[in-house]
Amino acid sequence: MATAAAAGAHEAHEHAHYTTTGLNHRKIAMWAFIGSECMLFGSLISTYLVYKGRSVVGPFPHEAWTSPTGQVFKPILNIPVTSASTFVLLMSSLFMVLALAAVENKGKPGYEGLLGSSKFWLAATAAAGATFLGFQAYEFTSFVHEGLTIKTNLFGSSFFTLTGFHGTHVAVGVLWLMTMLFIDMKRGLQPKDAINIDIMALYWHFVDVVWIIIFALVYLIK
Amino acid sequence: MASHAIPTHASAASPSSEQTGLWSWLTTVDHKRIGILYLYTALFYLLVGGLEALLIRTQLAKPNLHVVSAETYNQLFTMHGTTMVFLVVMPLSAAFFNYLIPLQIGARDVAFPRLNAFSYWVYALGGLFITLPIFFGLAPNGGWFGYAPLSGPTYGGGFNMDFWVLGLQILGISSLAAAFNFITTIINLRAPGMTLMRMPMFTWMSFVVQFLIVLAFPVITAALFFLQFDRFFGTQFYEVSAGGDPLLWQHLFWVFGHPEVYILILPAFGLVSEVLPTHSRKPLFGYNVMAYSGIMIGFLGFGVWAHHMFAVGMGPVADSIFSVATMLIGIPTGVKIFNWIATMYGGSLRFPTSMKFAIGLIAMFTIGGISGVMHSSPPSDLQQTDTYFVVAHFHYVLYGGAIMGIFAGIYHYFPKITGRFMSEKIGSWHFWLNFIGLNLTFFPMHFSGMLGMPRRIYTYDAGQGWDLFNLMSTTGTYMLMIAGLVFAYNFFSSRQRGAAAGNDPWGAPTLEWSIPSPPPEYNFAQIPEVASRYPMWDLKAPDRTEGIAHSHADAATIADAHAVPVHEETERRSAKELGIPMPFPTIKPFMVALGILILFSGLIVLHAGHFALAMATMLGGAAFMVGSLYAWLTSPLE
Amino acid sequence: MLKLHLRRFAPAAALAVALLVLAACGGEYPNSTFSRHTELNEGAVFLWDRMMLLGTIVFVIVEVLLVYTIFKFRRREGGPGPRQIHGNAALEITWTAIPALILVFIAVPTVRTIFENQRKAPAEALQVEVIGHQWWWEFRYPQYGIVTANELYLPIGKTVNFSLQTRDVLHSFWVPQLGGKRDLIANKVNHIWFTPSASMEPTALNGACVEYCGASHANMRFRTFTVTPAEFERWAAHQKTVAMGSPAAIAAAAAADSAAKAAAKSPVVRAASVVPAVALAPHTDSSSAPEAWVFPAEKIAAYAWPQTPLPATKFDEALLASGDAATGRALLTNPANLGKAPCLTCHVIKGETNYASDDNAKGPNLTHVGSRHTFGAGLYRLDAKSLALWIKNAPAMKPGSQMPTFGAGEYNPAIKAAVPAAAGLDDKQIADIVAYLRSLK
Amino acid sequence: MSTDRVHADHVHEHPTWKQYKWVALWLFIITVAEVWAYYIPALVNSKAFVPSILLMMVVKFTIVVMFYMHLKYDHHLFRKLFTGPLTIAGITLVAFLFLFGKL
Ligand code: HEA
Ligand code: HEA
Ligand code: HEC
Ligand code: CUA
Ligand SMILES: [Cu+2]
Repeated sequence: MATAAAAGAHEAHEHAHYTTTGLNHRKIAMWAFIGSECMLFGSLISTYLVYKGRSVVGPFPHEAWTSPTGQVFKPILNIPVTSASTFVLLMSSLFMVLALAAVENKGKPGYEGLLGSSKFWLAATAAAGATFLGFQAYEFTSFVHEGLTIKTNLFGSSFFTLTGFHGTHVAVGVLWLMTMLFIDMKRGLQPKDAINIDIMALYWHFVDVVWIIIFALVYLIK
Repeated sequence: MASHAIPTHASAASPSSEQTGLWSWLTTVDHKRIGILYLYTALFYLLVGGLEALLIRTQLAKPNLHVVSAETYNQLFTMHGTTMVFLVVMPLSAAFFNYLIPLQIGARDVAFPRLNAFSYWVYALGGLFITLPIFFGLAPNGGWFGYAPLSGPTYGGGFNMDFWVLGLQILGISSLAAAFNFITTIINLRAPGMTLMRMPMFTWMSFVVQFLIVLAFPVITAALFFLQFDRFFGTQFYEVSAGGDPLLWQHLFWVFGHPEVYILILPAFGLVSEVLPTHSRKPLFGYNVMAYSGIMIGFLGFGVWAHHMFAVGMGPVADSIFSVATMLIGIPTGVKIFNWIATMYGGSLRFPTSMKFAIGLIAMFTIGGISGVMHSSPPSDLQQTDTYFVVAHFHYVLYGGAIMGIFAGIYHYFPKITGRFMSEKIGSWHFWLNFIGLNLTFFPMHFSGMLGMPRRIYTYDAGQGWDLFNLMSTTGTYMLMIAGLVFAYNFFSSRQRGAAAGNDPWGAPTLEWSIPSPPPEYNFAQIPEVASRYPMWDLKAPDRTEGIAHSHADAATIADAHAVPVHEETERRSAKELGIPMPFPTIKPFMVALGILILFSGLIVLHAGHFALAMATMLGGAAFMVGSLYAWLTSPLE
Repeated sequence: MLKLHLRRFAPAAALAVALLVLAACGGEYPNSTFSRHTELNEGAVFLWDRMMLLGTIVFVIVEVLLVYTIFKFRRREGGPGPRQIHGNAALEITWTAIPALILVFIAVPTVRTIFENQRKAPAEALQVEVIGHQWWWEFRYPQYGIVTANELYLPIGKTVNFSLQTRDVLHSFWVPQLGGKRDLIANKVNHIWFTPSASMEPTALNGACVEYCGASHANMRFRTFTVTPAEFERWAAHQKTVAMGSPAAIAAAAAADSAAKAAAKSPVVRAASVVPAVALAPHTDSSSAPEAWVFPAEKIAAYAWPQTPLPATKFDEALLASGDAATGRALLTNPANLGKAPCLTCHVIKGETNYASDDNAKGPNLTHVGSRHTFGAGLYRLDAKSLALWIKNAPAMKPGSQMPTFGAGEYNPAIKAAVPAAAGLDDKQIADIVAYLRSLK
Repeated sequence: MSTDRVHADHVHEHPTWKQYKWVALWLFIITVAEVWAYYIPALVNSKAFVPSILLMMVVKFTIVVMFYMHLKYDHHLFRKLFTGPLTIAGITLVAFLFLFGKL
């Protein structure tokens, strides 16, 4: 699906052509895509919640558990680390809007210097996204060390699938950001390019919004 | 397929050389040619699905027959259902979306022409992926709704269901990509003056369908991912021993599955809503209500899925809610039926084949709808579910509804697509054979079902009181096969020798009839400015549209689009002469689709146990896909 | 154009005719869902009748309007042009409101019936556990300590509460004449209950699995015998003992002790607990032994006798007459023969040394297999020849069957090769086993 | 091809820098509150915990969508394209929780 959405880029020939609403083709398609993603993540989250508490063996998210060998393990979710990564992702959304503003207002007063530079904010957003992915990689590996893999139990299967899908979305977003950054460095993004950043920003914020839900439903609620 | 050349007689300008030949079809981004590709491919699969049905029915002609083995039979009905739903009816609808939507809304193309080609190629390759295994006895065998755990690794360990899981995943990509495309097209490429409430009814119903796809397919995508991970990566989603719940699969599947049945029927409803007014010489009765009822059907369609699960023991509260919600859908659907009849009432009716099929849909769909309502009452449905009564219900709505509607559409639009008429005489034969055959096949199934015959059985015992009904059904199927062959003959011979049709052979009201048949690549030399729902009747039969609101688009919009009042375009000049920029043909969408296919095939290799080869295939496929995608995205459209 | 007229109405006419036929000779339709044998089905039939009536009215109205319109408004040369009407609010409201009203008349009794059917079963109901296996049925009567397969006995006039489970994939339990079906779902226990009406004749009914469950889904059938309560008690009393007249029973007769007798009589024995059945005493003393009552074969109507054709598997039928039950028993029960005849690793025969328990047995309980009328999940008549062919090569008789091939030289699909002559059973041995199985009355 | 039509979506006014930062601050504060709540055992064990987490989640969600995705300022069409599916997804999720006995 990500392919489908990405395929929209450069696809439309709205530049020279009449459109009914005056809106950008790709922006409409992106919103439709986001609507579709609501159902995808809705299904993934539903599954996670339905299976919550139904695993036959540990580890569990919020409960301590005893392995067959008698070892006692603590609940597996690491709230402090995830809070930090949540914070990073939230801030990336701020960087993203600032990048958009910088492109839209390129050359206008108040948009000079580093804080008015779209390159800086694009890079910052991508870096925040990558940091989030780093946190996720850390989380996944430590879970595996504690004995939770995607095969262990229903919790493992639904947790890794849900957060893995989200992580994949972030990764696609980071690639997209870096592509835009690359273009910006090569030829400099102008206000007329803002629509491209706008569309990318929609995607990015949506991925952030999904995390807001996952963080609350998966990590915080016991 | 390559042999399909646009007939040259219809116009002075013959298609330029780059428009023929295999390569031109592989690289085309013209929505009309893509529509034609969809049409041919889906008709081919109709034949395949029909042959599967024929084998099924031959096996069931008499008790205790042994034409095919149990295992083959199970593959046959699974593939029959899967083929008919995903490779026949949806793509036939897509053929019409592609061909008609831009023409009906006065656009030169869809919003994303290359994405459009991509959708087709994903469908074509995905169709092969899921169909070819039948020649090796490896076709999917878990039923078209693939209930876990039978479809999971523990009880369905062979390759069979691999092809199903992956195949549906591939086909989902195609449908979703197309849906985003058409949503954008309909929102954003309507000609000046064409408000939403002036769109032709087919476009309206298609619009609703795109939303159903956008909302329903992600759900099955998730469900299939779980199954796919279970099968290939050892997750436990549907693993019974790990506490997995088979009902999760069922709920997810039917959250998709029920909207899916409206995805199948609404385009047919749309086509019929084009045919009836044309041949009644009267506008569609209750246009607004027709549009809103389509939206209602789509919306309610998301709240009834569990009526497929009345036997699983959901408890009385859930049973009641889903039962009543299901019944509600009868209301907007009934509204459509009555409005169609009212459209004809008082009209001046003509009965070309398309009209016969459209009327046939009204008559037959009603039967299927009523048996649907009978299913919606759980205590009664418990005696019907998983029997031939259900099989009767859904073939009346699918064959008597969707397929009949699509045939109506084919006969109606054949002149537009090819510039020639189909033979009415043979068409009449086709209709009557079809009509009788359909009732002979499916009506007796009501009886065999209520008399206790379960579905999905490859054989049954003598003396159960089912013999006569089964023999009738089988006889009817042979009749349907003959009808199908009559149609095929009509189709191909008319394409070669049919009488020439002009712009507007039927006296129809909408924009697609204002341009030559077949339409030039750019569709409209000048974008028409629309002042009412029935622009062509405004032009040619103004008395028919008197009572309908007319208004004009604002001058700025018209200027934007260089729009001119609706007129018939008879001249045929090339896009270059007219200075209309056309998108370049490109192979890249095909290559991306191919990359996806290779990527998914890697999983089959993985299941076969060749880890290194599997990784190589998947990485290779992914690299090929991403590379082609970047090439596509960085090359200019036109 | 008359032909068009007729054809439109053909379905309606066919429906009417067929319904008449149905009413006239119910006997021809042994699996009809329109019977009124249980309160469960009363409700279903009531709803059906109402929907049939309303549905027919809707159908007739639609089709009459349609046909009338087609004929009335055909295009005529020189006729008046169409009257241009584009809509009518009153009409739209009418044809929204009337169907809505009709649906109220369906919805209200539907909801009422749903809640009625899904009440808790009365506490005194007969409990039956239905356990689905690929592809056969296990029936347990926990109140009696009975475990049996593929043949279900129900007392007339008594409420039966079924609890439904599966050991593998999903199945669905259905006796069309007695009422609606209920699915067997992994990790879930489902329930359905009904009362075969007191006015019902003792009779044999067909049942089937109606959820697709793999290769032999079509072959997962069963028989239900509705019997009088007295007959049921006799059947049950016998079923919970070991088989009468079998070599095992005769051998054990001498060792019978009264303590065991008491155990056998205690009415509530969990099915699982009867596995080490050696503790159970056989009843040889005719005064206290329950009579071996089963549903009489001559009362079973033709439709309930399976007619599945036998496969072409060769068998020396002459041997069947001379099969020796005691030899057959030795083959099954002597641990030395486990390699050749591992029957008791998958089947339980009460009174013998079993290697499986009722809870993990892969195949049907065979304690009283000789007293059954059919086997293989209702697929074959239980006679010597069919049984012999079955033991020789079950997968050839039932696609995918989990019961392996035992006949020497027979092709075994599970290992994709023929059973080696030395490892397999020859026809003589099979004949002996058949004799033993048939003695397990 | 008048440009003001083609770029109609841009004539809508956007939130300003200042607003963006306020929004970020609010998001940060709510997130802190969420995590804080998680560490108050008395709250976690009370009935109010789940609703309060859900409430904070919804507020954050709305803020991001309204301001960062500027749905508040953009064409009404986008709002429909988003809220429609979101509603259906929400209803479906709740229905699932009900059907699987979680509600
Ligand atoms: C094109 C596809 C299509 C359509 C349009 C429908 C339409 C409907 N379907 Fe059907 N259905 C299927 C395809 C379709 N179905 C398939 C494929 C299956 C089986 C899946 C499987 O198991 O493999 C199925 C199964 C199915 C079931 C599950 C049965 C079971 O397995 O036990 C149910 C249960 O409620 C049901 C109900 C309905 C209802 C109420 C409608 C309604 O939308 C019908 C509404 C129409 C009318 C009612 C007629 C016109 C109305 C009037 C003239 C007004 C007056 C009428 C009244 C007041 C009654 N359908
Ligand atoms: C749109 C969907 C659709 C259509 C059109 C059909 C069409 C037919 N179906 Fe089927 N069917 C399903 C969808 C459909 N079906 C589904 C979803 C199932 C459930 C599967 C499952 O349980 O998993 C099913 C199951 C099903 C069963 C039950 C199997 C079982 O439970 O064991 C049976 C049995 O009779 C059957 C029969 C038929 C018959 C005789 C036709 C006939 O109408 C077919 C007639 C058509 C032809 C004979 C082809 C004619 C040829 C042409 C028109 C060629 C034209 C070509 C060119 C111009 C190139 N179908
Ligand atoms: C691997 C397990 C297994 C072994 C070993 C096995 N069986 Fe079976 N048996 C089954 C299964 C499973 C069935 C049910 C098959 C079906 O109906 O699909 C069955 C069914 C039967 C039936 C029919 C019972 C009924 O009421 O339907 C008989 C009789 C039978 N077996 C006899 C034997 C004999 C005799 C042997 C030894 C020679 C034997 N079985 C060995 C698994 C086994
Ligand atoms: Cu068991 Cu079908
Ligand atoms: Cu449905």
